[in-house]
Amino acid sequence: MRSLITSVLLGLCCLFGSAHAALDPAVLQGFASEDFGERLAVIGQLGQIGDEDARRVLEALENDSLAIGGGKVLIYDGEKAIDAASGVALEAVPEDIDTLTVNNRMRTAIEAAKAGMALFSTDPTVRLTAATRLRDGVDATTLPLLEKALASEQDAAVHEVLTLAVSRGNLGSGEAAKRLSAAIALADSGDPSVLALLEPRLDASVEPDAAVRAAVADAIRSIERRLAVAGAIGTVFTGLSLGSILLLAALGLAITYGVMGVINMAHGELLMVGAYATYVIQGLFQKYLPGMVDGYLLAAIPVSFLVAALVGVLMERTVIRFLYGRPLESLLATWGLSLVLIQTARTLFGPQNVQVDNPSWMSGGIALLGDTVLPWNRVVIIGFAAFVLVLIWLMMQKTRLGMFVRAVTQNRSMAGCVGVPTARVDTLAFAIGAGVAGLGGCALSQIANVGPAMGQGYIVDAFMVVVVGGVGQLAGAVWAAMGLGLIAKFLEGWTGAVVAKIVVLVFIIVFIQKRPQGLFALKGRFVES
Amino acid sequence: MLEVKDLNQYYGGSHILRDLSFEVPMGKVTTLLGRNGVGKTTLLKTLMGLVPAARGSIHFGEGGEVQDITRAKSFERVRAGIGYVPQGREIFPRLTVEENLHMGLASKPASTPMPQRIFEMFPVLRQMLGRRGGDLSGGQQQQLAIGRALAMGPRLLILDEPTEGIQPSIIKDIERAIRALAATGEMAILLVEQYYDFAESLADHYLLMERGEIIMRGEGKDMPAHGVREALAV
Amino acid sequence: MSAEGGSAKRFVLLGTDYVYPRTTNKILRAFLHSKGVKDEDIMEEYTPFGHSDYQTIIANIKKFASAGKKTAVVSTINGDSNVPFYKELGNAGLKATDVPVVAFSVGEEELRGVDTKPLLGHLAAWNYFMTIKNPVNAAFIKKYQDWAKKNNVPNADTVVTNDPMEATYVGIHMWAQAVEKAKSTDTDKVIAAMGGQTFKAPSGFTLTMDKTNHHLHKPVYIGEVKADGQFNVVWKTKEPIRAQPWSPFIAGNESKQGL
Amino acid sequence: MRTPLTIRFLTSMPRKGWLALAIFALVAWVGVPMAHLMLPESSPFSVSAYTVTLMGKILCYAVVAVAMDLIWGYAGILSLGHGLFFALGGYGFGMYLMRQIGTDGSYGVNLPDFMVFLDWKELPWFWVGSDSFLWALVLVVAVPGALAFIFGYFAFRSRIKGVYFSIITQALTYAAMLLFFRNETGFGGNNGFTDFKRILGYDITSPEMRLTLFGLSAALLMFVLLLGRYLVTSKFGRVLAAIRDAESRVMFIGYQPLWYKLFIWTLSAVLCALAGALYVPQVGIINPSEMSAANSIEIAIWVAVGGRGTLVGPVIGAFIVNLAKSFFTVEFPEYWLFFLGFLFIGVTLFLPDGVVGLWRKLFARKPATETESPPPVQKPAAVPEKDEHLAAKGAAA
Amino acid sequence: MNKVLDPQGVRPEGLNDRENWEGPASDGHVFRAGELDLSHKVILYLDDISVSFDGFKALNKLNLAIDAGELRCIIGPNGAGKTTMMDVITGKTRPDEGKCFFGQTIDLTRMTEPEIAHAGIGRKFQKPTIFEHHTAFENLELAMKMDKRVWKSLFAALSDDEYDRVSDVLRQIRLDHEAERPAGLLSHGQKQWLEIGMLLMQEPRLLLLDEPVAGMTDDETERTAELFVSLAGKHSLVVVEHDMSFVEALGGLVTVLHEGSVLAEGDLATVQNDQRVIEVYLGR
Repeated sequence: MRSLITSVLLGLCCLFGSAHAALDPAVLQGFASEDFGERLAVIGQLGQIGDEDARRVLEALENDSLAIGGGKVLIYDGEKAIDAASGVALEAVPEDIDTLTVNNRMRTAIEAAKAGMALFSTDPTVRLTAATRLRDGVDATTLPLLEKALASEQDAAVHEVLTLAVSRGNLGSGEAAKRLSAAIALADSGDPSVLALLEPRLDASVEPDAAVRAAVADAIRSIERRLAVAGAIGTVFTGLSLGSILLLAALGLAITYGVMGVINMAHGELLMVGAYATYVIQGLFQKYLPGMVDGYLLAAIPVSFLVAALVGVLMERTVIRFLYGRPLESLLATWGLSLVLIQTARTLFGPQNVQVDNPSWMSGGIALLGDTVLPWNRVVIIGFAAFVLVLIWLMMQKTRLGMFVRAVTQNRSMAGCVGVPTARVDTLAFAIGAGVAGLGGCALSQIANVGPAMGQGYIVDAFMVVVVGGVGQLAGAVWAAMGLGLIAKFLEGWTGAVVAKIVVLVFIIVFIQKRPQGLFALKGRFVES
Repeated sequence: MLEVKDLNQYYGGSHILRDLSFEVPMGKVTTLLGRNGVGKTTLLKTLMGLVPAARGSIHFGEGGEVQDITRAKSFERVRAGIGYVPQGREIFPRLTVEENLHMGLASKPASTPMPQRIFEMFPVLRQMLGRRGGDLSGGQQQQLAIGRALAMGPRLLILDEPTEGIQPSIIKDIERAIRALAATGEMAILLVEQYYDFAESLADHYLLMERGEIIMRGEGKDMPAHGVREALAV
Repeated sequence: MSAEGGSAKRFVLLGTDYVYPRTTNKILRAFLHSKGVKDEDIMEEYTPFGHSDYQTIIANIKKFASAGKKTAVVSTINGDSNVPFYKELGNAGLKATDVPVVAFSVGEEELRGVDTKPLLGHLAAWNYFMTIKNPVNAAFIKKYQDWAKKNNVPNADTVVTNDPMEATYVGIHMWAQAVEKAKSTDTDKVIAAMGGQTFKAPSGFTLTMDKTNHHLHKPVYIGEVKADGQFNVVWKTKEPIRAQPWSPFIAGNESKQGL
Repeated sequence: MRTPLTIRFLTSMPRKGWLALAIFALVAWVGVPMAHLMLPESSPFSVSAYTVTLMGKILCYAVVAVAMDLIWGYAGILSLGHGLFFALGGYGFGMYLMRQIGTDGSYGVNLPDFMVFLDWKELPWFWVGSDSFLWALVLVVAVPGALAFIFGYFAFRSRIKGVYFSIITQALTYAAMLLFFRNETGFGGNNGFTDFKRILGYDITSPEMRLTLFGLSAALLMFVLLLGRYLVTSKFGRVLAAIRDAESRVMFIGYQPLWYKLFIWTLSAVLCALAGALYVPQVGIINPSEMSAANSIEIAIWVAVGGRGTLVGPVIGAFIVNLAKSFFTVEFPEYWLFFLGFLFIGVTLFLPDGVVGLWRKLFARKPATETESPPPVQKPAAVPEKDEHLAAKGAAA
Repeated sequence: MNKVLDPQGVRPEGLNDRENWEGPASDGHVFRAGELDLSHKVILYLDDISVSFDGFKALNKLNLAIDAGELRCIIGPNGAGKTTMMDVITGKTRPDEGKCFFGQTIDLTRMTEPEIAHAGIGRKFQKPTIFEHHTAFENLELAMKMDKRVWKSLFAALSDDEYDRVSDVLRQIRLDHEAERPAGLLSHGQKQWLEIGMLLMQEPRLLLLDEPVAGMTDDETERTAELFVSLAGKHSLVVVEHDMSFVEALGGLVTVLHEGSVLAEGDLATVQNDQRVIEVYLGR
């Protein structure tokens, strides 16, 4: 494999700057072979040719649109066919057309070929991607190309990547000075694979020069330190991410249970309602606004809130309002509601999970040092959790309805006696809680399964967060969610996921024994009554 | 303004209110006196719709716009114009003083301004606007409770033992406030008390309750003559 | 391990914690040992049913893979957990070209609930794929799609066939043949008639039931995930292979190879 | 009141009750075995193996329901963790059943199959002695009992009650389920125990064994009912009801509610475990899904349907719900969840005292005497008194 | 047996700080829970008790000593800390600081409610708390002084003596005709009496009574006063009450609480003439 890339790049080196020729159809004929080796050779040749025609063919191959038909290699998009060699459209699509299969090995070769070409692109971002791509596979033979690129490189970021790439190559150089400067340069790397290159060089039989050995040791220490920092950041991030998911799952409950005192076992199903609402909106966008599919999620946010809130209103009006003050009964009745909701979802959408896609702007991630990647969907969800939190805070603290809700919570009959329609406020408050759960569901649809029983998986966690945080305390819920998320993730690092979860649950049980009121207990006389 | 007819109420098998009938006229202070446990608070709870009336009727209003509120919900009664200062104040402990006062406007549109009269009456409330209701002293809470009831400009103000557990200086303030409110002539006031001197000094009319019945009634100025103090003292 | 398969030298055996993944990985580990792979190059990890937070595991895989040798993941993750797993995999930037994942229990049906973009190029091993081109399969797919439409199965227009369905289809037909041969539905008689039954299956081969162990001789396909949730067959056996209920790679099974 | 214990026990139940019990015993121990063994299948009175097993299973459920009622109906503590104790009892006896398989498993080794595929060479320490029937019985009682005792001690000592208690029992059960799902835990992971062959050397699938297990289930139910009867009519029962109604008063007159709650809680757990131990050989499998939250909550609905705070109610409820489940899951599987869901809602809204309460209301000649079966605390008020809402929250907080 | 350490796990200073104790240091007395030492005539001693909720000082360095056999009335406006004081004595609330001793040796701040009840302190709540689903007889039976452990309750049967004792108290509180009615159906006044009866069944050394005559008829109030007066001497009583005529009828020492500490103490007349008391309470 490595030798393949090498040959591609060497070819490129020789050809660089020479006049470019049209593609020879004979070169492409290799694709018709059943033998993957021959196909790989063609890719290599195309890389050496390195012109626009070659690039077009490689891209077609990558996109599954290169085909063999009528004895020719064609670019075929399902409707019309273009001769791959000449770029001329065929009048008729041959009958026996068959798309070429690409496997991972070929994909790797294509990428290498393209990266080689891109190393001398005019666009610095393209060069950066190419340099990054080539960095990991560098060896003595690819070195000259990279050195050449490095020499002419102006862009600082690309320069840095190329320096690291060249240094990796130079590590095996015969000149001690080159090795030394390479080792020093590599100290700036955050790539764990560099460690694998450096470590053997600590051995005197491999690395005779003591100065180089010392530099290598320094480099290893520096890289390890950097990796440790990146690893810690990564763990904290995953903890926060899990915490924000717990928080989103629990925030609705923090209102319905925490503020209103309703034991809503159907809370998980309100999450599910929000997730299915997101799914439906996605479907509508795909059908009617295919050009704006990436924006479906923004539209789904208010819709999932409203749909879940509506379901909440129905629940409150038909069942829950008759059970205020009877927590154990409301526990059982809402469990019944949850079963009804699950079966309803099953009837409407089928028992299987449905597909909710991340919009493209939520795919991928921010690459930190080394292996640590902060995936966009997680970053977005952490942000979204903060957004929902602020939303609730504003709703509860800054609106009249929020003030009524708090007043009703503190003294229901007196709220009625100053003119608050308490029954309506109950309904609205429950609707808000349900709507917030819907928002949670919308967020969860982006990282987890959407199916009829999805809510069941969150109910225990949601209650744990609210109870640990302290009933009636939004701030408590935030601390509890983040704390539990971080604890779970740090534990998972050395106990595995299941044991971590069990330990967290046991921890919660013990914690509640110690502090039955949760982290943020309400203190004072009015709690007693 | 308020007309109560043949009101009956039961609680856990015992007859608490027996055929109560009385009126609270506009612009006057009507005091209802009686010892602990004669049913005063139950009466007020029935008037506010916190417990449903077993029998009898409650009418509210003047002239052509008298409405039957016997079955109305609490908030509907407030909307009709009844302000209520309950026994034990019952302010919202975790709401700020300002929010507590705004709760008094719950029956009005959101844009209704806070009447400044409240702060003139009880200047301490203005200083305390940002404090939590629960952190106020008993006397301050009582003033807050009255302020809250006055916020929406009630046509009938019901006060349940506003002097209970309050220091004398504040009692004076409250007395002054009630007198001033009555003097405007825009408001009927029903004052429920056990504290005789306070009741006597304010009463235009008085009602004396015993075992769920009104056993004596008359003009406020006749209270000493009718021996109301003695009836309360036992 | 071959150049074709990506020349993987390190392996992550990732599964849901139940019998099938445990047994599979036990055999796999023994097999890898036989190919000279050391224990330190094998990472075995299990998650509970319904596990949905793969952040830590994927970080661990990346760390494991960054040690310089080409790494592949063999996934026996079951059911619902696959969606979060693949989503996380894609978002963490692990592409099939870097760390290919071979799944043993992800088929066309599972991919219906998944956004396949991040999965392109990952692999699955089955005895049948819907994309296999032959008349028997075309008829099989058509029959199922017609049935789904007629019976108002939710999302009937997008139903897919998969390996377990094909297996059931084959099984029922073989049973019917055996019943005809035995001229009885009596269990013992049908069992006796089962061995040696053959059936032209949608997988493109005529399958035979082994006379001794009553397992089917089946072809093996390896497919790559395509953007439409179907599989591109990238490797297949030349002919059906005999099932071995007792893995030859596990010590102690030597005497059972004839079974 | 001043009568000796035995007499008190006998008079604790009206004559009609003893009669009903005798009839039940006769049917279970004589009627069903004869109908199963002697009558030909064609006879309309024949009882099929399926029916015997189904009834045996529901009898076990009924025991669980009564145990749940002792803690919920009489002490006001709603446990969402009784599925755990039931399952632990089942696992305890299941270990014995696994060992009885001997070398008949698919690997032909004297180790349970799941240990073989995990590459375990010998039994882990906690399996030591599990081949002894008596030790299995000890495990069935001791493990759930000890767990309930320790958990209950800390929970009740911290004065955790009401919904809080329900939620942490649910967390406990959930944690246990996750633990048992793990293969490393050593109880067969997701698959649990199955493929049982025999008990005390006798074939587990024989009609005689089936009837024996059925008869034992009936006996256990009768024992539990009698024990329950004794408890709720004793002074202990009165203290328990007093704790349910006004715990602080009970403390101020010098009772330590902790030990009372702990006693009934542990007893209830042990009874559940016994039911679980009888259940497992009858259905032939035990796996961690028995510990799922849904199972434990379903137990509560059996009690609620029948009528809590009565002893016969839970039995009736267990039969109604489980027969309905058998019917629905066969005839209309897609409607089972709707039925169960609406049952949960309907019973809590319209039948707070369950079927027994309904019966009493419809056919009451005299009002139920309070001492016999104190009604549950939280009766629905005729007027929804929403102030309680706050009080309840305060109590929960 | 089931002793729960106080949350701080710190021994209250009182144990090491005996020289500050009123009267001579009693070296002979070893700390023995459950044994009431009245060698200094003081049955209840509160020393600098402070309790605060969320910044609000419910009790502020409260000092109080009740003699054995004394009948003491506590008055004070709402929020003065009367109920909190009772909570501290009965173990429901732990004081932030201060000492609370029953007799010379029993440290109440380290005991649970049932232990305190066993030590000999009975409490009546402001709102009558009785077991509404039990009969009046059963209410008294449950309250009776006896071994209250689980095992005994399982096999408990009333002896003739015990039966008579319940009957006696039923007569004393005039509920002998209502013995078999569920207590929930009794009138308010009867419930108050039943709760007092339960207290008597406990045979406590010290009775804490929070507004015992609230909601009673005059007749009932009068009889209650008679009962309390008759109990004094044998028992010690602490009565919290607003009804001044009732306080007058009891005739003991009166302590006025205000903002969590003692404002005045003395007989009713002295207290009534105290200027500060008039200011905060009577002269409102």
